[in-house]
Amino acid sequence: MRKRVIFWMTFIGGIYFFLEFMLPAEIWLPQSLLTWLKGDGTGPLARNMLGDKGFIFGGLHEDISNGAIITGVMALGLGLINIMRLHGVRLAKLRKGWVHSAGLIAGMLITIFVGFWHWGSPESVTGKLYGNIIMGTRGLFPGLSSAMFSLLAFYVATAAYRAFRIKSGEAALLMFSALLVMLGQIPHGVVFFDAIFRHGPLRDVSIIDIRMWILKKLNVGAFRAISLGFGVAGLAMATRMWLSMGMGSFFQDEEGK
Amino acid sequence: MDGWLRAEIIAGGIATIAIYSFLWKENPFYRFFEHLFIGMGVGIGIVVTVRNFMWPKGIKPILCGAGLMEPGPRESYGAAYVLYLIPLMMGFLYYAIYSKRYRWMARIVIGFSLGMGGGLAFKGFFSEYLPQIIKSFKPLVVWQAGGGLDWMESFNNVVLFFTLTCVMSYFFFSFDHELPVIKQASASGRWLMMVSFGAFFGATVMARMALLVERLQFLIEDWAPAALPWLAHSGGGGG
Amino acid sequence: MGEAREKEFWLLRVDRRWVYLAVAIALAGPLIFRWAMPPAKIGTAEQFFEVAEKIEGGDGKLVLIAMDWGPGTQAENKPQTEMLIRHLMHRRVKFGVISCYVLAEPFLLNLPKNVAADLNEQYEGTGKTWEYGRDWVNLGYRPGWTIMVQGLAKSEDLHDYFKTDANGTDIGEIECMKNVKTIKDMPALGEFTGLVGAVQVWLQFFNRQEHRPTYLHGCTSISIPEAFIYLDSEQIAALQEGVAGAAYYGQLMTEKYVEKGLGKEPEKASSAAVAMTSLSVAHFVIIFFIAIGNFGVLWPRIRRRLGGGTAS
Amino acid sequence: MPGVQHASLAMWVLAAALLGPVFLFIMLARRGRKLYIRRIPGIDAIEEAVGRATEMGRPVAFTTGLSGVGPLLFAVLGVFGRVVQLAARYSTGLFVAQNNPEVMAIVEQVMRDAYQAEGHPERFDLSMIRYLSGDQFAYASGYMGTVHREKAASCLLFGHFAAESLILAEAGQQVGAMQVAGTIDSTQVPFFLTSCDYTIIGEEVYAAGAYLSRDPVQLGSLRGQDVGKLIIYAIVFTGVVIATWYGIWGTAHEGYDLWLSKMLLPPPN
Repeated sequence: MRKRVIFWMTFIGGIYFFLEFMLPAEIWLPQSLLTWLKGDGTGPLARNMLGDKGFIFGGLHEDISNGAIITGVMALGLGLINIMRLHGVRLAKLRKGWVHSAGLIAGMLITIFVGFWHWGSPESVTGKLYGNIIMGTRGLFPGLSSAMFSLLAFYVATAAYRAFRIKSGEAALLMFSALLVMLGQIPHGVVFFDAIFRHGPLRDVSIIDIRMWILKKLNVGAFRAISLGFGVAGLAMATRMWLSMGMGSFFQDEEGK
Repeated sequence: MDGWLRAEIIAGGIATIAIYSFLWKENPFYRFFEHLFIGMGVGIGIVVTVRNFMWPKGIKPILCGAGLMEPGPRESYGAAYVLYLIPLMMGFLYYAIYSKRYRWMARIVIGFSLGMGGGLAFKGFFSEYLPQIIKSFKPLVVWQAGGGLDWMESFNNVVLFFTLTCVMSYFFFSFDHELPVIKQASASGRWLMMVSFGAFFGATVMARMALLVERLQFLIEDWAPAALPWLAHSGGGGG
Repeated sequence: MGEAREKEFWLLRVDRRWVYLAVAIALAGPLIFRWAMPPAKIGTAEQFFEVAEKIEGGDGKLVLIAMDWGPGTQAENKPQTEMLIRHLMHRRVKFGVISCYVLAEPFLLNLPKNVAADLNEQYEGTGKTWEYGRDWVNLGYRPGWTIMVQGLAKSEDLHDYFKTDANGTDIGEIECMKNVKTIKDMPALGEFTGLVGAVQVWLQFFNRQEHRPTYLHGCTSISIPEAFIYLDSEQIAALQEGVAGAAYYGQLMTEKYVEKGLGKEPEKASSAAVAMTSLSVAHFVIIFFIAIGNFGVLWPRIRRRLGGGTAS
Repeated sequence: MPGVQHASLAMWVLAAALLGPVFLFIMLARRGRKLYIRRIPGIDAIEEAVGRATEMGRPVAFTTGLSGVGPLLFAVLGVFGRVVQLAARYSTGLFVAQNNPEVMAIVEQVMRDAYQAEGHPERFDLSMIRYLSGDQFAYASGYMGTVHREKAASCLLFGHFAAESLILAEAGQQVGAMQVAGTIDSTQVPFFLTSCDYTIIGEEVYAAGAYLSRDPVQLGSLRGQDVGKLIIYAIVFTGVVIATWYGIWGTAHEGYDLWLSKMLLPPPN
């Protein structure tokens, strides 16, 4: 029984979005029926779901998508609960690291408080706290985000140093193409390359062209092939998900026990 | 400088330095800001979702639809918007996972969202991959406008087709790769992928470095004068 | 893994912190000391300069500059935008800044203002001045992407479409907007972005059958390959490639516009040239470490060859 | 080229052609037909990674990255299920970094079920699941800190990743963890290749679940997908042949100009 309920809910979850795409924009109906259905043209059906030629299946698409998002958004509280269970308990029992847990919970509660208090009046103190200190372009949150993001500048360097070594064919290929591209994107790399290959068969070739060729031509083929592969796999997986096929491992219920 | 702006810059700078302190090693200063960051991230997620979505697109339509609230100017909500209570109530089922007895009910909403993911994938597949398939229809022989073979363009198209073939053959799992043709094609496919990945790595280096330049510019040009004014005074004596 | 590393040649196990330090010095050094290498020649930047040089200004004409970038890509997009703004100000071509990206708001306000302040200082005493309203207008952040751009292109009365500038002043009261009524009064569009799909929106919708503005585009280094597709098909007339393009563009402008002996000469190297120097040095640092690593791999083999099998 | 709004007749046919073989082979596999699957380097390493953590008495870090609820998550859960199973069996420490509450709910279900099925429900602890906010970089900072503090012995990164990929992978690298990553984001693969011991690329992630579980449904589906890819390849091949034919005769037609393209994606009327 439970299994059947879950199966049907899963099916219902998918059927609308499946049909909305697979059916034509307007499903043809005879004009007489259409006129009769429309009536005086002010009813909700006539306004949203009946076109000039027929029935518009996706007439309420925006509202239905909205509803679906509402369900998903409701899960936000799960995150809150997870955090309170982990950090709230640590703080309450003063376990190791409680100071940090306190910081986390304070950061969260303060953000929520100033985010809602005086909502819509950015000149108030809470508005300033939210709009400047926390969310201002040079404030805490963007600062933390940009700083985290920019750590990548250091990490690409260590990753390149560690991995780009002529130890295997693959590593060597990675290295050579990365080097070509890197030299091709800094002006002084271009000068450097031209100076080395002033004579010989490569004298008419610019490294800029080589870089563009790799990025525009070679990459396109490889990336496209990869994505076509997982595209097909994704479609198959999606269908199985929708029809609850082979989901045994995730929905072996406590029911049987 | 306005006091709030100055506070904003000082706070942002300290946060930046805290993150960079991790480069030396994991330390309490970093750890504090890491936790603060997560806390603010959760808080902002809730504030933004409620302010930009849940209230205007969910709660407000329900309240207006039920006649409990006056809609704003240029807004109108029919009584049908009360139906949004259904997804709202369904969302509450997520919280059933915290009850031993009703835990199974959470699977209803989880199943619903899995099913939705499945249904949406059809549009995703065709709108994303069909154009890619069509863009691959390139002639292997291209003539120049005035006659004569366009070597470069033909070569490019041959490379594209060859790469596509080899890399796709690498991703066949249930066929025996011992067949010499397939074996060589899939091996070349792997090599071609490595060239592409290396190139992409190289291409991102500039963008990543630019991010750090931005942060350093902020620290040097905005933060240092705001947080350490005496530095600016002693340094900029001439101006 | 850890045990294996112990035996590795020291060039193969340089501590990661040294690498970090080298990157930090390479990037921060030029920024702190405002050190700039002479920018290398870039073909597209020259083209950009020439296209910008030919934009017709004059009364009733307004160049639109779309700044669709925020803090995330400002290191590259900001110098690019700044160069075009500087160029237009030198040429006295009036322009408006606008953005579809909410995080661009502070830059819309400050970037033209700072350039104007810089120029005013540079030309102090010569009688040349630049001011808001007369030389440029801030049209602010406008949400809606496609819808906004489409509406802008179709509008028959831009005063009615915009209503006010970013400060809330009525558009009709702004001097440089006075005779600008439709998209036909906009000879060119400068679009700067690091966002995926932004330039496509402007390319597709910012035109009319009877009028296609000249498109100038500035992209971040990571999206150069895509941008070239539009340059090759002549959908865009000019392209600034990342910060490198801006640096060379700045050089061209200094050659043409900084009048020697007139007013105060700019003391500082352009911020684009400085940033580009940082980035170039950092690239060489990475290449240097890759070289070290490979030397570490090859050295034992070389030594074995030279020393005739003494190495274990 | 027009955008794709609604399915055309060709798309119905294509969908049937792609999914038909999947259903067919699932049916055959259920009836007991043996299906071959080639060795995928890296997948064996997943079990090795859990073993290593068990020996060292340090935890395994698993993350689903930025994946939302969708087919990819489902594929990743195939791997995750196996990891949890082993961790439950050998009482290996485990922490799962999360950034999407909906995914977290599903992950929790899978974990509970796996511990239950292994007969050790008491070993499951809710604090194994760490919600690190929905913000990309806050999540990355939390992951980075946690991996360092808990000295993870193995890090398994599976799912959808964006720019934070290298931050996550370097964190594991810094504590000397054994790392296996799997993602369909081609743009992030290079970073995993440079920082992880094994990288599972693109569709291999979808195959991983089938490979680990040997579940007939998944194996059948995999075989069916291969046939689907052959069909896609055949279409591309035909398109190239037609375009080349036009090319040889000097009438340039390619991409959306071909009648084949118009058939697949009809112009809006």
